[in-house]
Amino acid sequence: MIELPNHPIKAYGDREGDGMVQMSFVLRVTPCARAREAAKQFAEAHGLADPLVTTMEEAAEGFSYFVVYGHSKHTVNPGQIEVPEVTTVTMTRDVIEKRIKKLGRKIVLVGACTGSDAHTVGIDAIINYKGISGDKGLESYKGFEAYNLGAQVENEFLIERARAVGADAILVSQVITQRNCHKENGEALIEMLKAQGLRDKVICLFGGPRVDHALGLELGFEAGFGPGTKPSDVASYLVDRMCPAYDESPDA
Amino acid sequence: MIELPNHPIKAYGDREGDGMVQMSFVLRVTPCARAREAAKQFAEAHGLADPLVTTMEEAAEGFSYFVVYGHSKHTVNPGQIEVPEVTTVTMTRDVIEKRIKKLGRKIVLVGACTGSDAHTVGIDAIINYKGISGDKGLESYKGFEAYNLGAQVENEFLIERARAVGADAILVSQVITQRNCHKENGEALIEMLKAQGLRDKVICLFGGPRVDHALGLELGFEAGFGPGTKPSDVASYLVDRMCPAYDESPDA
Amino acid sequence: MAKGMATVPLDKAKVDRCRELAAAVASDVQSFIDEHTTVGVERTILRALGVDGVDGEGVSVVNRVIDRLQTARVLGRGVCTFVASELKGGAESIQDAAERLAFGDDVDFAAPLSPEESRRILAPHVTAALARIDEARGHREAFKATLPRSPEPHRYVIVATGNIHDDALQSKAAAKAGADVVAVIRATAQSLLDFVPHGATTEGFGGTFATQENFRIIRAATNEASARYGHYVQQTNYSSGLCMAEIAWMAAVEGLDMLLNDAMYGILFRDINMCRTFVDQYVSRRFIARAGIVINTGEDNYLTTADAVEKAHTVLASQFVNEAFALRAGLKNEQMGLGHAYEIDPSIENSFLLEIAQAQLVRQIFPTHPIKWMPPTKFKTGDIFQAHVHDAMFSLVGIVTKQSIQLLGMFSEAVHNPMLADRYLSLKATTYVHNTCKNLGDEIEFRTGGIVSARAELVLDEALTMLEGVARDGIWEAIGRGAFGDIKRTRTGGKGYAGVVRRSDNYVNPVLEALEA
Amino acid sequence: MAKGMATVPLDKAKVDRCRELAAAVASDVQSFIDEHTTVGVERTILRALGVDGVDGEGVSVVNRVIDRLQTARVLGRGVCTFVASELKGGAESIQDAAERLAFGDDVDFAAPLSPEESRRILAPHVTAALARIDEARGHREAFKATLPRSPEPHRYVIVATGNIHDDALQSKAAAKAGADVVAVIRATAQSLLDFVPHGATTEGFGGTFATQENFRIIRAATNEASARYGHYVQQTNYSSGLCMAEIAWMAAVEGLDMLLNDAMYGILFRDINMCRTFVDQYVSRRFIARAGIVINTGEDNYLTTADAVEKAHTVLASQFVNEAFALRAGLKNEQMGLGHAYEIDPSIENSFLLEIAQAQLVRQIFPTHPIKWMPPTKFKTGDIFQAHVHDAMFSLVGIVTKQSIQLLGMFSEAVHNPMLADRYLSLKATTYVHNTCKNLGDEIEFRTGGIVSARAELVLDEALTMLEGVARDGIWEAIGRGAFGDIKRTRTGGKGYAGVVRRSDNYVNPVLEALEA
Ligand code: B12
Ligand code: B12
Ligand SMILES: Cc1ncc(COP(=O)(O)O)c(C=O)c1O
Ligand SMILES: Cc1ncc(COP(=O)(O)O)c(C=O)c1O
Repeated sequence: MIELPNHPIKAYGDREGDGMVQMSFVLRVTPCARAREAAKQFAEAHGLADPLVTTMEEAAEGFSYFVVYGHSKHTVNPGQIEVPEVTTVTMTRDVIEKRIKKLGRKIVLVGACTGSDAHTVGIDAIINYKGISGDKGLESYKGFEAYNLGAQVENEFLIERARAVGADAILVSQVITQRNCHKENGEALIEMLKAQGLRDKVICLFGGPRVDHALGLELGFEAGFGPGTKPSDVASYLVDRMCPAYDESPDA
Repeated sequence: MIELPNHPIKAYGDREGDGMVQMSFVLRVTPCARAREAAKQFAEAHGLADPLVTTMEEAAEGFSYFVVYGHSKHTVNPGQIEVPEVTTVTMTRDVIEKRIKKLGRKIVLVGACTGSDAHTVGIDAIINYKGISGDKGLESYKGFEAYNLGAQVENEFLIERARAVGADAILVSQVITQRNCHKENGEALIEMLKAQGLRDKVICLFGGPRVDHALGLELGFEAGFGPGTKPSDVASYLVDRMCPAYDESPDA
Repeated sequence: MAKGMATVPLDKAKVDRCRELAAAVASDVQSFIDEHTTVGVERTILRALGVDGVDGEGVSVVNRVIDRLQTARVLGRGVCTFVASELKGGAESIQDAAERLAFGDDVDFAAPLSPEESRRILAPHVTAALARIDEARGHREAFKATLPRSPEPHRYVIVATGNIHDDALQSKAAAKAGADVVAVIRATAQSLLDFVPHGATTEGFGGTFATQENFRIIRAATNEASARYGHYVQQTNYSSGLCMAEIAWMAAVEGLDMLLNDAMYGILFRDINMCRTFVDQYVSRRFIARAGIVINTGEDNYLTTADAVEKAHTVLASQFVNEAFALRAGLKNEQMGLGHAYEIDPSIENSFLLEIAQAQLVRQIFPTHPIKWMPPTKFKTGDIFQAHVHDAMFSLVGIVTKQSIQLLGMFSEAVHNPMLADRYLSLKATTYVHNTCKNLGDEIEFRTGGIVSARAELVLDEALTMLEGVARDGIWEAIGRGAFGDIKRTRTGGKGYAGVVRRSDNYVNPVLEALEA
Repeated sequence: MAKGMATVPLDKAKVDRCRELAAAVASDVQSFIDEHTTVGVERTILRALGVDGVDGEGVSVVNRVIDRLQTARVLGRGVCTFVASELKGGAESIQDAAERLAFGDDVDFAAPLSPEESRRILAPHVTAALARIDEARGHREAFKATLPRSPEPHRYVIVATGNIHDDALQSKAAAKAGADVVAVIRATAQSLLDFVPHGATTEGFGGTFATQENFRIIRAATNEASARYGHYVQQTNYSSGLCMAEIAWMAAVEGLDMLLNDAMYGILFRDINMCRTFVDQYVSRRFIARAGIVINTGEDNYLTTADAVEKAHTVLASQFVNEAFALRAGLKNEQMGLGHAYEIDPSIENSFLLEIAQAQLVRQIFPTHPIKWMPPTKFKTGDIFQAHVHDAMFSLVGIVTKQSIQLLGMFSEAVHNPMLADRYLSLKATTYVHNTCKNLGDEIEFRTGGIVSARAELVLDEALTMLEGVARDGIWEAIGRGAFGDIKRTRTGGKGYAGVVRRSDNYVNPVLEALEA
């Protein structure tokens, strides 16, 4: 685990403890000396000492845009923070294939971008052969049998397909997050699986640009994957959960 | 006076009351899930609800740079803010000249960028013939006799010159503000003038990019002028204070 | 295209060949189009004739009518004949006729009128329908003529609060900050709705519903801003999805200037059935043509799913196809805002040169088209500072290669729909880049045999090869194998297929006929 | 200069004429220089011979010595003869000799030694002095050779916390983020101090004091970072102000790579006396030449006080003058980082074209000089987002016109000295622009007769006219009438004039002689 300071720290501008932070915001005021002062007081309300309003411009009639720098009095103690993290160490393709071989069958999975979300690039990157940044997708492994259902897939349909192919895992991608619709979609799937008595039979993975492991857990998934996830990360996670341990000896 | 809302307002993202603000800062943490959470909590400490950490990058070994958006719970009431403002309405060259004529003599002034500050562009813009953005400097008026002493002028020397030329006004520019050296330099001048019994005999104007009227007053000057000041603003201010009122009738 | 600008070498014969191939592709599809109608098309015709309003459950009358005819399996004759029949049967007005068709107990689904008779009965209404469009166009053009035209590239921004009244405010703000075009982005899933919502709306995910009332509200706001800030601000919306034709008509009568409208976008990016889309796009474009609206095609989207270096030629090939379809729907070159985008991975060495090459190539191939230049989106991250610079480089290509319409990049692209300040800063930065580099494109030449020239030649060659394949297999097949945007669709798959109806022999549609005349 | 790059037309005859005129100007001043010394020069010689340390009040021994000689009005003979005399009189070492001169009760100000004898006595010490410089240079170059060279433009950033230990941290951070050059900005008023502070310092307004110990600390940090991140990071400081020669020596022995050093900056921007500056710059450059250090001249500053469009030619004229002075001090072209800047009002239409013209012109006129390209500063406001874009356009000119060294713009320019994040983001954006446009300069040509070409021709013409005036009147006069940066200075005005001393007939300075050999 990466070591983080275990004491309250301030923001770092260019000297330890200077607490420098930058803010920008719009207030419904026309630019003038009082508007500038309002911005200053607004910044102070956030805990910024000696805020410097570096710009005040009329972004629209009756609205001013401000940039402020100030010395934040706030601290945070990173050492005291605990957040769930996926701990599986990503394995090589070779190890992944070998471990699935030990399982004696392919790992079957279905994936989709659900609800009204049409952003497939993320789930495609994980599942499709092409992969992302040179890391080939799950389709490229001999050990995986992967079904990518694409975009705008309803939870019902997703479960139906999962059942039909006998999926070991369901991969859900959610990109649109407005008013937390991604959370609702995700939770609904889990509820539906539970209602159908399927929850224990599949591993559920949640992913998307605003997703992290904590959110995945919160919504009832086994794991959550965020920006920068590689197919090999997901492959390793599944292998780690499903396949017998891998014996390092050459002829294992 | 520009009308500002006279009730507590929140920041405006794209809907009334959404309170959206943007922050950026550096924390002494290596990027990881806990570091991201630390940034989130740090933002929350400032009063941001649901902060979204949109970027976390390793800006240096052991330091992460963050951008955060969040809904600030803070408000400010612009209508309740009072700040001193220079109220002189800027006059035309014609009016300025005519009113000085009424005074019966030229207005004499000395200006300088004082202390170790070498930023003359601002004071030059006000005094020198060339002016700024098409607004010619005080030297360009028949009614002013202006002496620009330039950069790095010691307060003693400035006062000495003011006395020598019988100045009506002293114009001080301060651009460097590190550790408030501008305030110290400004205050010191006023003290020195007082000590020499000269304070009442001259109008003292303070100016610079971090100066406003309030600061000018705070330091004991008659007025403070900030970014965007034009020579005609300064001319008008001096005329307004020193010259008999101007009779609008054509042959006044 | 301005004289004296930097050019890339262009083999005119190859360009001509591409156009020929695209024409063949479009002609093939046109014969399908001419034999079909859709629920969307028929609803549009009803609206054009003057039908409006919703029932007690908030369902549009036009939907009620068409659904009923569809259920009765008589839609293949076209709604017009039924309307005419009701009028003949005593309906007081078109609206009354439609309401009878929607809710009446005694609708005669056998519809005894001949096409000729239907045409005759509807003739004055068809005239009125067209007059309404022409009048809206006239008003718009007259007002526009009173204001100075902004220099190109036109700066195009989106507003998307979900609330039309907030959108109106944002739109005025954008106008003040220099926007030449304001688009109201639609709510996330509207394109999949097989009806157009009604009235002013104040809630929507990721955008605001396209409704006729919303069009009115935002148009009024933009006109107000145009007058106030002294430059004409164009208003834009989306003629796309299952209701593309209806929205085209709404835009036509509400005086919009532009519409996102693409012959294939719905198929590829919304998984809308291709038969449906091809028919709908045709009819939508007939209205668009009449209204003098500029379309914006969606080729930029390809580069969000496919690689922008490898698949650059698919954008060009698709532009030829979109052009061919548009021509068949009566659009003028000056109405074709063909889309393309700055979407190459910014970490690629000399990627800027490839972007310039593509933009310049498109500019030269479509010299009189109001080309639409789209910003980087895919490689934007939450580092808003870096994103702002990324957009600046994009703007630079826009001015150097003299793009006509530039959708402004937003530094918050990877974060949220643009907020007031984001748009303001984007307009400010873009205006700076366009102004500081105003004549840069006239100043430089690209070295023969250089990276830019070679890239332009390669892309054209690849587009030609691709179009040969598409023409050979037909577009249905080509889409089937993922030729565009790496996305595969089947002829009978996708949403809205049930709404496609084969025209019967006595199909009649005097509105469309008039538009086609 | 790389082959095949875009060029502006260049009249070689005019360029040659400019060089001739600048040479005449420099020669005129050189005769003055050769007849004078200064307190700064003599302190430098003492340091070079090995004198170090401060007295109980923290005053440097070298200052004590020189002040004493100056008070005794014997400095015109040069400090060397007095040192030699002390050595002859029993001093155990150079340091001992200096301390006797500084604090001794029985200094013989009559200094009976002949120049020849002084030279003879000091000969081994002079050899050691030069060896020390050569050794530092050797070390630096050897280490540098172990690491890959970064592509040009080199990315140059400043650190300026005031605390050398924080600077070291920032410097490593910059190296990790890709910086090729790190400069430690000096405390605000150091250039006006007639002494160099001693030891490590942790407080300073607007920058960190240039002290020998600070140089050591930061050089070690940068070397560590170079090794760690696998690319050589150059270290820079300021040989400027009243102690320019002493700092040049310190940099030479502490292995710095570059120095801000200009023949006229102190005169114009620090109101340092011109006689003093001319003499000091010459001696400083003799050390710089020997150490293989690259200078950065300060013509960029002109455009902060004068208008960048109207006075562009003054930058070019001054570059010719700086070059002429540098040649006279033994510098090679490869050591002359002539400065210029992107300072045109960004609201001016086509200002980017003017910037390109100037940068390209300078590049072509000084093809083998490591030209230093300075960022916009004057028109930066506190709108950090806009400032970041402004800097991106500046970086673009840097890569297109193949500048050698690029000082990175900072979006916080109008706000504060750069912080960690500011520098990181600037490096990120610059790296993006340089990489995405890597070969753009090789790809384009400027149209004959276009805005860029015409501008380049105009600027050269104006520079030539200006140099004719300067050569006619002499530089003293020219500065007197505000030829450079719109700033007027008089020959005997300004700071440090009292420290200028006419060399007596028996002046002796074997260190300088050795450097000149
Ligand atoms: C490409 C794109 C589109 C394309 C999508 C094409 C397609 N077939 O996917 C098109 C043009 C069609 C599109 C349309 C729209 N989009 Co869009 N789009 C984007 C864009 C530019 C990039 C997204 C992307 O492809 N990222 C690259 C992939 C690789 O990253 P990723 O999704 O994060 O995936 C990685 C990880 O998260 C993870 N992962 C993701 N899913 C999963 C699942 C599992 C199981 C696992 C293990 C891992 C995993 O692994 C992946 C690889 O590392 C973003 C802006 C941006 N730069 O982020 C906007 C964005 C996502 N879009 C947005 C919006 C609003 C829309 C529209 C609604 C706009 C409108 N009103 O018309 C429409 C409608 C779409 C709809 N209904 O879904 C918003 C969303 C705002 C929000 N947070 O809610 C964004 C942020 C843009 C914005 N600022 O407004 N869009
Ligand atoms: C130009 C400039 C220089 C030039 C100055 C040349 C000259 N002769 O003036 C040079 C290159 C020499 C220079 C040097 C330095 N500079 Co400087 N410089 C700037 C720069 C780029 C622009 C300032 C400027 O000219 N603005 C334009 C004028 C017109 O605006 P203004 O001063 O605000 O004036 C207007 C109003 O304020 C008002 N006004 C001003 N004075 C007065 C007076 C009166 C009486 C009235 C009525 C009105 C008035 O009217 C004016 C017209 O509207 C700023 C960055 C920036 N973009 O702001 C940095 C900046 C001011 N410099 C800075 C620094 C640190 C330095 C150095 C110390 C750096 C170093 N360590 O070497 C040196 C040393 C200078 C010294 N000792 O003073 C910092 C100051 C930080 C701070 N707030 O303390 C800045 C902000 C840059 C930065 N980010 O680090 N600099
Ligand atoms: C042609 C076209 N239609 C529509 C859209 C918008 O998507 P939606 O389908 O949500 O309206 C786009 C997006 O860029 C587009 O290019
Ligand atoms: C040649 C030169 N010396 C010095 C400086 C810095 O100023 P100071 O005089 O404070 O060292 C500059 C600033 O750009 C410069 O160009």
